[in-house]
Amino acid sequence: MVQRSRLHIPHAPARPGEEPDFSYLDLSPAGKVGKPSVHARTRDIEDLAGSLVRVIDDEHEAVGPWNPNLSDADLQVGLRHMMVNRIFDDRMVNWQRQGKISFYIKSTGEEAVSVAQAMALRPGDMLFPSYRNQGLFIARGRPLVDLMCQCLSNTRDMCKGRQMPIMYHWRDGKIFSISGNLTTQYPHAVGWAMAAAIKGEDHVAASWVGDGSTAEADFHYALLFASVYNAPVILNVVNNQYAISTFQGFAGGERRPFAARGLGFGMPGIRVDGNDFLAVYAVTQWAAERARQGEGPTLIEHVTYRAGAHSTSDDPSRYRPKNEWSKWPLGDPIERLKQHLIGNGRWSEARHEALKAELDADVVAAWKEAVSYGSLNDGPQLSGDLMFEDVFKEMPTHLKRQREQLRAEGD
Amino acid sequence: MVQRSRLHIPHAPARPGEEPDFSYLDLSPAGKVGKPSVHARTRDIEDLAGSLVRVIDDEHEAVGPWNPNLSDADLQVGLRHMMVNRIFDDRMVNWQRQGKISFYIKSTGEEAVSVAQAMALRPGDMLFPSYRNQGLFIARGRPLVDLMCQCLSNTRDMCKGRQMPIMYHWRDGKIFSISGNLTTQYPHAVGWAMAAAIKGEDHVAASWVGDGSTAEADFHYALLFASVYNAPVILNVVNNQYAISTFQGFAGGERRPFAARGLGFGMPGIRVDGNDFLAVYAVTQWAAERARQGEGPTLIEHVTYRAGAHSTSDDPSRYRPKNEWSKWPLGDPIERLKQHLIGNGRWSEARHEALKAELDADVVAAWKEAVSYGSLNDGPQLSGDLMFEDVFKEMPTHLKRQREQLRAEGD
Amino acid sequence: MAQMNMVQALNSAMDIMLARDPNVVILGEDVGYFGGVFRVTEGLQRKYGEHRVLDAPIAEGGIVGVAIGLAVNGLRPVAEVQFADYIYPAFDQITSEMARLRYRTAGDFFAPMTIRTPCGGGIRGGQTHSQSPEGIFTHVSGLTVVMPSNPYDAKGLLISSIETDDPVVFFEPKRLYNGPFDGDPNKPAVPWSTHKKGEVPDGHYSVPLSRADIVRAGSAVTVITYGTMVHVCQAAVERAGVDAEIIDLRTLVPLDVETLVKSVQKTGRCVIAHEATRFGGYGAELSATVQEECFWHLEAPIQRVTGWDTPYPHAFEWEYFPGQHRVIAALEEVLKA
Amino acid sequence: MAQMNMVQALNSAMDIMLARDPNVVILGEDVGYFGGVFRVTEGLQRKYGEHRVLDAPIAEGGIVGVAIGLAVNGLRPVAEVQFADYIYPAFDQITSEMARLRYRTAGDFFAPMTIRTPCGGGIRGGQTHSQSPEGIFTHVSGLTVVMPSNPYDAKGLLISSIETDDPVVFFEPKRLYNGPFDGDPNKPAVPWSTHKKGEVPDGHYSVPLSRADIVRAGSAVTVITYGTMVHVCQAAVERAGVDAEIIDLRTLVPLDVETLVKSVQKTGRCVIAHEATRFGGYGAELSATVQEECFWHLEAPIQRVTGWDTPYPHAFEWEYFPGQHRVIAALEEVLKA
Ligand SMILES: Cc1ncc(C[n+]2csc(CCOP(=O)(O)OP(=O)(O)O)c2C)c(N)n1
Ligand SMILES: Cc1ncc(C[n+]2csc(CCOP(=O)(O)OP(=O)(O)O)c2C)c(N)n1
Ligand SMILES: [Mg+2]
Ligand SMILES: [Mg+2]
Repeated sequence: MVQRSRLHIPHAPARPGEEPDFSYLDLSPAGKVGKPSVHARTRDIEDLAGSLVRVIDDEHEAVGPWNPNLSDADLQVGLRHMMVNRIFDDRMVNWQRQGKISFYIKSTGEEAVSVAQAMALRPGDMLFPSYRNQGLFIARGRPLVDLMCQCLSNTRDMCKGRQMPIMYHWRDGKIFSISGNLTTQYPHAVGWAMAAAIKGEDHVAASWVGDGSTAEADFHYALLFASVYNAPVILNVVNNQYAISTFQGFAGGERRPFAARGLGFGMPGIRVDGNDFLAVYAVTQWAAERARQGEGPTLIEHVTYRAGAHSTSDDPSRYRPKNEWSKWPLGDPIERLKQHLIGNGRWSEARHEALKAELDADVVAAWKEAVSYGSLNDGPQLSGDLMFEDVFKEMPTHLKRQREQLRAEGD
Repeated sequence: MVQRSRLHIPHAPARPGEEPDFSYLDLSPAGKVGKPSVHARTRDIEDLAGSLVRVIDDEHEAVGPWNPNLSDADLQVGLRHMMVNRIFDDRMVNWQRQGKISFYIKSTGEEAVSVAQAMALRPGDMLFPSYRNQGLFIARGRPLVDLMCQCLSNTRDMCKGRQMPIMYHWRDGKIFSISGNLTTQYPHAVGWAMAAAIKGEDHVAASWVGDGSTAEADFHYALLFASVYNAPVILNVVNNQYAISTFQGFAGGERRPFAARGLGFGMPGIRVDGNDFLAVYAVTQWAAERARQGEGPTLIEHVTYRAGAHSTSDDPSRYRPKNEWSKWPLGDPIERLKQHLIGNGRWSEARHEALKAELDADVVAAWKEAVSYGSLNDGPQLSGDLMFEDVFKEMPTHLKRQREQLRAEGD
Repeated sequence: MAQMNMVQALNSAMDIMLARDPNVVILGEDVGYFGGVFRVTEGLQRKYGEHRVLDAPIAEGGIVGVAIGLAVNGLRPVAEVQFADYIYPAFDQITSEMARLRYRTAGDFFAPMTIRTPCGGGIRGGQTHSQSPEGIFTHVSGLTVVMPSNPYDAKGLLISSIETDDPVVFFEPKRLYNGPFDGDPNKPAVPWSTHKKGEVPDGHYSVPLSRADIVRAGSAVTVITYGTMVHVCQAAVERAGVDAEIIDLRTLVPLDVETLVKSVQKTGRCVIAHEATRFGGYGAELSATVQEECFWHLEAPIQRVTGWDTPYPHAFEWEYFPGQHRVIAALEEVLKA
Repeated sequence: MAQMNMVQALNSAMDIMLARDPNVVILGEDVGYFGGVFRVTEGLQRKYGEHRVLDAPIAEGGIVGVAIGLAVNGLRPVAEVQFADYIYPAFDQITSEMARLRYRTAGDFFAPMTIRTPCGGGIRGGQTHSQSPEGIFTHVSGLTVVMPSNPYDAKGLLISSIETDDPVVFFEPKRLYNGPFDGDPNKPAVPWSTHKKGEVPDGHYSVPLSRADIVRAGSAVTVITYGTMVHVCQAAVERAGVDAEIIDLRTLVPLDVETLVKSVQKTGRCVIAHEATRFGGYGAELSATVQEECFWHLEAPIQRVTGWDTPYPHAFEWEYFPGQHRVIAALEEVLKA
C-alpha cells in the first residue's frame, strides 16, 4: 500500500489530551520586516506574504519601520474599544446561556483585527464584515444597545427580527450586512470598490473572511476581479487556525500562508501578527494608501487564534486541547497593548481595572435598556406582519394575502 | 477625474485594423530553463511558473535538459497525430459550413498540447478534456468515424444524439465526457486522482481548461483540493490568448502567468511553449512522474494561440487582426516538429505532402462511412424513444408516460 | 416608430438607460468590445466607454457577486449571463444575497440590478444552450422574474427592470431574437417586421412589471403561457380553430393572478404551456394557483404542455420542443371534457 | 431491534455501508475527526480511517465536484453539506454534472453518489439555517430526491440511496433528528423512543426508493406530505378528529404517483403540506399532478399548506412554520366544500 500514502490528509497540531504545538507557525521577530513604499511592484514585495509584520516586541516596545507612531489618545481609544469588545462578548455569551438570546458568536482573542483596522480606515470607507467582526461596529461607534437589540430580535432590532443574532448591519456607519453564507461579502466589497473607482471617489472597501472561508468560490472571484480591474479594496483573511473543528490546513494553509494566495494574480499579500494592535493598524494603513493612490488591492492575512468556541453551539473541547490559547505564541491582543501602554508609563494596572469595571457597568446598563424593548420571549414583540415586508420594495398581492392568512391564524 | 483611473481595464494587444503585437509575451530561449528533480520542493522551483520551457530552437534542433529524446518512431507518430487532428478539423468545419453538422470547434494551432500530452501519459491515466482536446482522442486511437458519428448525432453516436457535436467521451479509452459548462471537469479530475490514491493505484489524472475558464470557481476548487490532499493530478491551462473575443488579461493573465496560480497553494506551476511538441511532452512526463511518485499535483500553462475562430458560430475578424497568427512568435506546432524531423534527415517535404494526402483521404473515407449511419437530416435516424433513457438507470413511470405521449404525437 | 428585432429592442433599452442614468453599468462575458455573442450590447461600449460597459472574466458567480457590490454603491448594473444554462454558478449569490439583501437588512441595503440571460431551445444548442430554468428562480422569494415574447415588450420590460429597485432575472427567449417562431422548424424564418410587436418606439417607454397581456381574447379555453410558447400557442389555436383566450404572462413573479383568474372563471378551461421541463416546473405553480382560485369554474382538468423531463437533447430537439401538435392535443383534451 | 434517534439511524446506515462496501467514502465539512456538527458521522473516521471519512475544505461546490470524480473512479461517495442553506454553491455541479452525466454519456459514465444535507426550521436558525430547498432539486431531471420523516425510514432510505447507481440528494429534517415534532414548540420535546419508527434494526436493511408510505389510513381526505410535516399533519388530524389518509412521500423524485392517485380517488379531497415556501414549491407539482389525475374525483379544491413566500425569519419562526393551525384550517376548508 505504498501508493496509498499518495493521498495526504492534513492534521491539526494537537487534539484533546495532547500537548498544544504551534511549532508549525513561521514567526518573524518584531521590527524585522521592512516596510516598502506603497508604490512598490508586487513582484518586489512577495516576501511580505511569507514573513510576519510585528511591531510590539517581547519587552512591549514598539519597534521597526511598521510602527505607526500613534498618539497616546489613539492607543487608549484602541485599548478601550478592544476591552468593550471583550466584555460585550463575555456578557452576551452568558446571557445566551441564560436563554435570553438564541445564539452568539464571540471574537475573543481577535479584537485587534477589527478595532485596529476600523481605526486605520476612514469613515467614508465601506466595510464588508464576517460574523466575527463586531469590533468594527464598536470602533465605529454603533451603540451597544443597538447590537443587543438585534441579538434580542426585539422591537428595536435593526433587522426587524429577520436575522439570527450578530447578523448586524449599519448603513449610515458604512458597514454592510453580515450574511450567514460564508464569503459572499468578498465579491460585494470588490464591486463596491470598483463602483467607487468608476464614480471617481477615493473611498476604499475592506472585507473579512476566516481561514476556512477562503475555500469558497467567492474568495477566488474576489481576488480575480480585484486584480483584473485593480479595485481599491483590502481583502482580509483572519487566520484564527480553525474553521469550527477543522484545522486551517484543510483550507490549504499548510504549504503556504493565505497571504500568498493573491500572488498568482499579481496581487500583493502581507502577513501580519493579528494580535499586535500596532502592526495591524500599520499594515491596514499601508494597504488603504495603496488602494487610495490607485495601486489596487491588497490581501492581508492576520495570524491569530480563536480563543473561544466557534459559537455558542460549539464545544471545542471535542477537537482541540483546552489549554491551547494559553500556549498561543502571539499572546492576547488586549494584554499586549495594555503592557505596551504601561511600559511607556501611559497606563497602569489600576487604571485598567477601573476602566474594565466602568465598561462592564456600561454593558450591563446597555443590556437593561435593550431588554426593555423586548426579547424573543418577553416584553414588547415585533408584529408578525413585518415578516412579509421588504421581500419586495412594494408588497405584492400574494404576500398581502399570506399576511391576511397569518392574521386569521392568530385569532 | 484622476481617481477614475483607479479602475484598470485590460486591453487586447491589437484590434481589427491594428498591427498584431505580442511584445507582452515573456519568452525564454530554447534549452535555457533548467530541469529540476521531480522531488524538488515547490518553493525551490517557483521560477518554472514564470519562465518558458522550450526544446526546439530556431534552427529546429532539440536542445537543453528538457529534451525528451524521443525515438524517430515516436516523433513520426506525434507528427502524424497532429496532422490528422489538423486535417480532421479543417474537413469538419467545411462539412459544418455545408450544413452536414450543426456545430464544430477546431483546435488549429494547439495540436501539440493534446497529442504530446496523450503520448506522454500512460493508457491507465484518466483524461478530463475541454472541447478543444480532440487530439487526445486521436492520439489514444479512437477511430475518426466514431468522432464523426457523434458530430452527426447519427445511429452510431456514442452520446445517442443527446450532445452537441464535439462533446465526445470514451470510457474504454479513459477519456471523460466533455461538458458544455466550462471548467466543471477540473474538480472531477482531482476527485478521480484522489480515488486512485485511496485505492492504492498509481494512475494519474489530467485535465484541461482554457485561459478564460480559469476564472470559474471549479478552477479554484480543483487547485485547493489537489493541494490539500496532494492529489496525483496534472492540471493544464491552455492559454491560447483568447476566450471567444476576450483577451486573457480579463482572466487575470496580465500581471502574472496562469502557471503561478498554484503557487499560493504550494502547488508547482510550469509554463511551457505549447507549440513545441517536445517541450510539452517533456513537461507532461515530468509532472506525471511527480504525481506517480507521490509528489502531488502540477499546474501546467501551455502558451499557444487559437489560430481559428472560437467555434463555427464565431467570427474573430470582429475583434482581432486577421493576420495575428502569422505573427505569433511560437509558430505552428506541426510545422515546427516537421522541420525538426527534416533537419535531422528523418523526414522530407515530399513525405510530408504524401502523408498529408493519405491522411486526408482517410478522413474523407471515414466521413463516407460515418454519414452512411445517418445524420441529423438524412439517412437512418435514432429513435426519439432514446430521449427518455439514461435520465435514470431505470426509466421511472413519468418518463414512460411521456415516451408514450411522444409516440402518440408522432402519429 | 421603428422596426426592431428583439436584439435591437433590448440594445435600445440599455442604450437609453445608459444615456439617462449615469449609474447604469453593463457587465458580462464578451459584452464590451465585441458586443455580446448575440450582439445585444453591440456598440454600447464604444458609445459609453469602458467604465460603463465592462467585459468580465468567465465567472458568472463573480459577475453577479461583484454586480451586487456595484449596486450597493449606488450603481444599477445590468449583468449578462451568456446562456441561462450557465447561470448556475451564480445561484448562491442570486438566491442567498441578491434576492434577500433587502429583507435581511429591513430595507437598509438592496440590490437594484438586472440579470439578463438568453434561454430556450430551437437553435440546435443541445443540453447546455437550450435550457429554460425560470422555474428554479420563481421559487426564490424576493426575485422578480421576467420573460418577454416580443421586441416591444422586451424593451419596455427591460427598462422597467433596470428602473425598479428590486433585483430582476430577465430571461430572453433566444429563438425569438430575430423573429417570431410558431414552433415549426421547417417553415422559413419570419422577421419581426412581419409582426405588430416588431414596431418599437425609439425613445424611452416602459411596460409595467407584474402585468400579464391578453394577446388573444376568447371564451372557449384559457391558454396561459410566456416566451417562445406564446407564438406556438397562437399558431396552434388558429390551426385548431379554437376560440381560446391566450395570456402572455411577461412577468412570472410577482404573478398577475387576477388576469388569469378572471379569464379561467370565464372560460372554465385552462391549458398551461412552457418550454421548460414539466416536473416541478413553473407550470405546476400556475396549475396549482388556477385550481385553487377557479376550482368551481373548471369544467375539465387543467392541462400542462411542456418540454419533457429530460435534458434538452441535440438530436431530438423537435421531439422535445412542445410544438403545435402538443398544444393542440392539450386543447382537444381540455375541450372534449 | 434497537432504539435509535434519526442521527443514530443515519450514522448506522453509513457505518454498515462503510463496512460492507470498500468503495463507500464519506466527505464533508467537520465530518471526520469531529463527527459532524450534528454528530451524524460521529466515530466513523476513527473506525474506518482518514482515507474513508474525509474532512473537507469549506467549499460545497468543490466537495460535490470532487465527489463526482471519486464516483467516476468507482467509489460511492456520501457527501455532507452542513446545512441545505449552503448547498447553492454546489448547484452547478449538481445540476449540470451529477444529474446529467449518465444521460449525456448514454450510460458510459455515471455518478453513484449521495449528498446528505440537513434541512428545515424549528431550531431558531434564522434564514440561513432553516431552509427547505427541495423544490429546486425536484425540477432537475436526473436527480433522485429523498426526505425521510423518522429513524427507521432514514436508515433504510440512506442505505438505498448509497446503493443505487443514480445520484441522490438526501434531505434530513434537522428538527426531527432527536425526536418527532408535532409543530408545537411549547410542548416538551419527545424522544424517538416514544415512537414506533424509533425502533431500528441494527443490521443492513433498505427502504425502497420511490415508494410512498401511508402512515394513517382514512377516507375523508388525503393529506400528502413529507419530512417534519408528517408529524405536524398527524397531530393536526387527530386534533381535528378528521378521518384523513396521511401519505408520507419519503421519496419526492421519482414520485410514487400511483399511491397518491389511489388515495385521492378514494377520498375526493386533498391537502398538500410542506415546510418550504409556497410559490413554485414542490407542493405545486403535487397539486398539479393530483389535479390532472384525479380531477373527476375531486369534491373540493386541493389545498396547499406551506411556509410563507418569504425568507425564514428568526423572530417569527413559529408564525412562519406551517403548524397545526394552518393544517387544520386547510382540512376544514377542503372538508366544508
Ligand atoms: C457556505 C457556507 N458553508 C458552511 C457554513 C457553516 N459554517 C459556518 S462558520 C464555519 C466555519 C468558518 O471558519 P472560518 O472561515 O475559519 O471563520 P471563523 O469561524 O474561524 O472565524 C462553517 C463551516 C456556512 N455558514 N456557509
Ligand atoms: C459556465 C460557462 N460560462 C460561459 C460559457 C460560454 N463559453 C463557451 S467557450 C467560452 C470561452 C472559453 O475560453 P477559454 O477558456 O479561453 O477556452 P478556449 O475557447 O480559448 O479554448 C465561453 C465564455 C460556457 N460554456 N460555460
Ligand atoms: Mg477560522
Ligand atoms: Mg482561450
